[in-house]
Amino acid sequence: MIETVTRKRIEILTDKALQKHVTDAIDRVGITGWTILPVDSGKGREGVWREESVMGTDKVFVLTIAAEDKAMALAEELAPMLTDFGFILSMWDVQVIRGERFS
Amino acid sequence: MIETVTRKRIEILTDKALQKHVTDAIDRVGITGWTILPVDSGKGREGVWREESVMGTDKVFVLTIAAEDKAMALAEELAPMLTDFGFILSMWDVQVIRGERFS
Amino acid sequence: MIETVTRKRIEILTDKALQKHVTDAIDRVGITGWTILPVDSGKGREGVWREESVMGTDKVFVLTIAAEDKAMALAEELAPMLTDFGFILSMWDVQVIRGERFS
Amino acid sequence: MLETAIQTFTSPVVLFFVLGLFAAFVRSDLAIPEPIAKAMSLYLMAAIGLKGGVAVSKSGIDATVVSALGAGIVAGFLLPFFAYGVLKTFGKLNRINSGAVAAHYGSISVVTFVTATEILTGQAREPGGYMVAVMAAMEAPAILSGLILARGLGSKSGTQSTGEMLHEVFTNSSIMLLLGAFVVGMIGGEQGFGEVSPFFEAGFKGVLCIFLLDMGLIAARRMIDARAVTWRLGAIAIFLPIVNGLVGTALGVGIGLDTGSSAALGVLCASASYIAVPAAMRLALPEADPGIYLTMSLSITFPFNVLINIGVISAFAAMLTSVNGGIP
Amino acid sequence: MLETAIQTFTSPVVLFFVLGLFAAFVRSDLAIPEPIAKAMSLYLMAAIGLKGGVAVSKSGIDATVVSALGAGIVAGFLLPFFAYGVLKTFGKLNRINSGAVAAHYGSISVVTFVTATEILTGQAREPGGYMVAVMAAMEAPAILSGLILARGLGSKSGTQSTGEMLHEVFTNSSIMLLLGAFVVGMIGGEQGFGEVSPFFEAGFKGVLCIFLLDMGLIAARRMIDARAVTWRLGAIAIFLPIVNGLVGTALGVGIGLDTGSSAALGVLCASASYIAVPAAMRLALPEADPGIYLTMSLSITFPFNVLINIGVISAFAAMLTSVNGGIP
Amino acid sequence: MLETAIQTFTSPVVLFFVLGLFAAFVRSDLAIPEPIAKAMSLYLMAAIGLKGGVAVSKSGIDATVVSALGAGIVAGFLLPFFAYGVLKTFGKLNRINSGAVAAHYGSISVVTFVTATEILTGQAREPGGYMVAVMAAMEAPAILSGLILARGLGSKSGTQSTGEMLHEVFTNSSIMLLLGAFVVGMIGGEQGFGEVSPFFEAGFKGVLCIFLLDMGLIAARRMIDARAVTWRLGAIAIFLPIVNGLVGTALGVGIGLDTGSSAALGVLCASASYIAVPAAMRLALPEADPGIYLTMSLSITFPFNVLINIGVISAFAAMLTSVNGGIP
Ligand SMILES: Nc1ncnc2c1ncn2[C@@H]1O[C@H](COP(=O)(O)O)[C@@H](O)[C@H]1O
Ligand SMILES: Nc1ncnc2c1ncn2[C@@H]1O[C@H](COP(=O)(O)O)[C@@H](O)[C@H]1O
Ligand SMILES: Nc1ncnc2c1ncn2[C@@H]1O[C@H](COP(=O)(O)O)[C@@H](O)[C@H]1O
Ligand code: NA
Ligand code: NA
Ligand code: NA
Repeated sequence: MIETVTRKRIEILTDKALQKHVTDAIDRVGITGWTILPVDSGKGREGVWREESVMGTDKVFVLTIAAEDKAMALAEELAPMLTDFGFILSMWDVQVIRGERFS
Repeated sequence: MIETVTRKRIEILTDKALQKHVTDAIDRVGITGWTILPVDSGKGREGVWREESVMGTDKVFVLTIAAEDKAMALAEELAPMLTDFGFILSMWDVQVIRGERFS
Repeated sequence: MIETVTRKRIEILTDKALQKHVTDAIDRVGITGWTILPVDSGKGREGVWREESVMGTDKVFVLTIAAEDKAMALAEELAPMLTDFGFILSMWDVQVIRGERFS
Repeated sequence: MLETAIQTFTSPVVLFFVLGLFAAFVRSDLAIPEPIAKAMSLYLMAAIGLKGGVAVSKSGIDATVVSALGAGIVAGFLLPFFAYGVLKTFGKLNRINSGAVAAHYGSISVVTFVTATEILTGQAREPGGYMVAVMAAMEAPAILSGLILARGLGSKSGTQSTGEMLHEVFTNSSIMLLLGAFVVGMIGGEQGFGEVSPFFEAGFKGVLCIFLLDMGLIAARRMIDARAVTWRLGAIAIFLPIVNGLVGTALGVGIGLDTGSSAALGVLCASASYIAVPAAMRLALPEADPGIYLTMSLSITFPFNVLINIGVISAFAAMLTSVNGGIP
Repeated sequence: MLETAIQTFTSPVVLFFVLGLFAAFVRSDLAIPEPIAKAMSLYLMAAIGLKGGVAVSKSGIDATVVSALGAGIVAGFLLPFFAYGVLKTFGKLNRINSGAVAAHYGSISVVTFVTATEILTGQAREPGGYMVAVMAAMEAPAILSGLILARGLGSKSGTQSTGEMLHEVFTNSSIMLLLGAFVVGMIGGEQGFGEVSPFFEAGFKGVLCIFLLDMGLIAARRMIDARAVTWRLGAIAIFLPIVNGLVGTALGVGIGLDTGSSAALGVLCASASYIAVPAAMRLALPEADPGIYLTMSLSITFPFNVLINIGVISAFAAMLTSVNGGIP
Repeated sequence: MLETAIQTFTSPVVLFFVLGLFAAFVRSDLAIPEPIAKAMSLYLMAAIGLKGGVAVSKSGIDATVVSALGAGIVAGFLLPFFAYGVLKTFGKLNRINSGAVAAHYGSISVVTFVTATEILTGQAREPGGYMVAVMAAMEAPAILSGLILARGLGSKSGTQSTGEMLHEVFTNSSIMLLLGAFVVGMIGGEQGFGEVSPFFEAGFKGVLCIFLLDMGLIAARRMIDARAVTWRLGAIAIFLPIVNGLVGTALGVGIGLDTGSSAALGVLCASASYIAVPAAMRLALPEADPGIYLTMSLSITFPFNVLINIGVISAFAAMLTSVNGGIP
């Protein structure tokens, strides 16, 4: 049977305008890749947002898979922005194939 | 090291036209936020769908993070719609930072 | 309380042009459904990609929920493509309602 | 008849539709991005709404307009009963599915109407501007009939109360934009329209070409994937538009509409909704199978209407009005 | 005055805006797909940039242009100080929010400007082409004032250094395209523009209609969800555009601009940014509440300007210039 | 020569391309939404297909057309062999990458062709309508050559059989729409085209401006991120379009094409694909590095052709035909 290894998957919901700050942090802690997914709309403490791309206040999902230590380092790195800008970060264990790509 | 707490992450695949029913249910059980992601196409028992936004029969992903009890309450709340409309609901444990936001 | 069962959730990041190869593999191993999510951009060993839909080199997320054995069969089936084309595959356990739909 | 067919098949609008069908059948990956397709459909709604409103601002609302509106509403309400009978007996569908499909055939397809308008105008039989209002009025009644047929009178449908459902129907994006633009056209009139006509008029036919290309792709792809549709249902999807088309045209001539407007009423009756009604049925009759109603209306009836039936209806309208010694 | 109001309310551009407001208030699901809305805003930027550039390529840059630019920059820089005072005292906002909101009212709204240009042109008071350059120049200064007011001089703001922030402001997509197209227009001139005018000129008003439809939807939906905005803030969102509009118009007449250009300067002062400044504030003042500044500028001031204030400013400009015995 | 350069650099189409390059280099966040970019590329395909088809419907298919088609196919097939040699020796690429890059340079870039057509038409050297068919015919042959070079004859490539790959090439969305619209244009002819020309003709240049703006952004951003491209490869990405351009132009003059069509054939040979071929290579030669072939064709050759080489080729074609005493 095919071999899998366990990695952390981290997803961060952030302002599109701040996307580069997040991916820079990912690069900084030495994670080798990330993927951006589009987001439509949402609701949080600050109410509903939607259709905000005209106003440049829309959001994206940043997703990255990494070894546990790097994942924790990333969480640490992003913690201040989470507080300032109301990002959402969640992470969990996943099995991946060819784990060496996500060291 | 930064402190994380465990929450449930729930993802519901639903018709765009029924999105409001789902988010209303989320509000009703007292979960404070949700996020909508776009979906391209899919296949299920009813065959393939795609490019249906012109016909208003397209789908979206609703994603919400909450404490376990509220998550279960939401599943309970949505169960009848799952059966009627063929929604997909899956949930799993995630670690989050600033857990008080997802009570 | 509502009853949930455990299934595997598998997410595959693939070239849009190869999407059909992946969904064919899903069909082949007998999984009954899948859903495609759009992706914006990303970074990996081959550098940053973005705005590539004009060039036909953009990517998508394929997501499918299945019983563990079928999930492993799918991973096995996709392994060669993972190596050739640099797909990303991750999977984890989720709870679902009406588990018979994801056998 | 033959001449009509040739005119139909050399019109770029129809040719692009055929191209879409062809591309899907040879499994090309050609696809119009979804937001663009959606935008084109909004554009078409706004443009025909505006044009209709400007036309009515000039002609005013007279007895013809009122009787056309009345005829359309009555036809929209009654046609599903006939369709239901055929679907239940010959088509062997259950009650829910029969009601759902019947609602589609009583309601209208905007794109079929627009394509017909183009073809009729090319034959010097342009329908009156008020037919846009008739079209809007015909969107909803069939939904009510379909629900009554599927569920019986007064029953609660799906997750929605009837009030919610009516709200949904009258505020759905197509109707909103169509009627809204109609009112804008009525208020702004010829002069206001002049300012925006390069966008809404000059571009219209080109956008319609690309939109029909997309509809061709979607219709054919759905056809290829279709499983739920039997040969009986396929036959009904050809039979209903013929019958409804003839009935509608005769009705139009009967109440004294000109040739083009009668043909347009025929086309409205012949066409089957694949935008507003599927969305409504999905909510109100979730047990009904979209694989049936979408495939029938979109993949069979729609191409049949565009490629053949519009020409037939136009010829029939011409025949009837000339027999009538009536308005050309 | 009344005539102006009627002209305003029979213009399709304004009617589509009202349709958008209406559709949102009756909770229609009408929505313009986001990529289309974004594309329309880029199109409008490119089109007005080009047009302004071509105009300046003909007229050249003279003393009037330079003084209009100077007046715009000074007004953009100073207006926030007045706004800040009102917001802090009467509005009861804290320092951060007062600064953030003030920045919005000192900066400009491109769509308000474009709508005003359409309305003014309809009244034979077309503003000079150089007003596009003035508009571009007024985008940034208020951001600086707002930050100084919110944070004091020299403080580091948010996650960004001042250098980063200035870079952000000057390279943000709207400014880039507006100024870029302006330069393209200047280089290409009348002849180059001729080739592309069917796209950028003939289509302009129609695109503006659909864009305002969308802005109406967005403004009204935000209004419906609004919670953070008190009646005091609502009143300020009406009061500031009136005052700023009169000040700006008087300033324009004072430095010798023609009626249309004076009114345009008034509209620029009266308008509140809801594109460039919110994005900048989100980064530079993350503690400020977007619920306040977006609702005020987008859901109150913007509709007020489009529906009422542009007409008032135009009339005021006409009055002042005729008193002045000046240019019509 | 100089005059040509000035003409090139005051054309709005080219100026918008330069604006895109500039905006990316100053790291502006300017971006055209992806669905819009995709839609514009489909629009351009449909428009040039239609136009070519209408032109051929008038002129008919004569010996010139046939020999131009033949010349294009032969050139498309043979040019990769020369390119391969240069890439493998001077460029130091391995066999797979050399074959993949060679395929790009043998195939064509639609946007380069369209831009050239605009520039040539501005110089009163409009290419014949049949050159669109030549362009379509030149898309695929180089893919075959590239695969033969990379893998040897008869080998199975990537995950696909050769049959699958040919199907992919002939049904890919660009080719489908280009050829489909060509056929629509041939059937519909002048008259059918008249109806849709406001959309497909009047808007063409404006859409091309915005599309080139986007291509400028994409090309420059890829250049900024580029890592895999050495100075040797950079030099080849300039050298190949010069040589191929001269060869193609001479070939055109040799088989008796007019100046504009000869130049167009030169541009087709000079241009490198960055749409159809990258997609095909990704599937057929997954080991080849997209960082190399996309950066070379899109970020170096494409701007070089648009900004400089088209002008050179046009002048060269004019020279050759005047020497030849031939058709202007
Ligand atoms: N519990 C939650 N689950 C999922 N998404 C959330 C949740 N809370 C907030 N969000 C998302 O995060 C965005 C910002 O949240 P906030 O800062 O609380 O307004 C919201 O607009 C949602 O898109
Ligand atoms: N096993 C599955 N994994 C992921 N998505 C699924 C699965 N089954 C169904 N879906 C999605 O749910 C939609 C509706 O499913 P159904 O009601 O079975 O037709 C499909 O079109 C897919 O997008
Ligand atoms: N560690 C990672 N986490 C998330 N996405 C990744 C990761 N590595 C690669 N990717 C995605 O996979 C794509 C291809 O990766 P690669 O083949 O390494 O260039 C990238 O462009 C990213 O979108
Ligand atoms: Na009907
Ligand atoms: Na202002
Ligand atoms: Na070439």
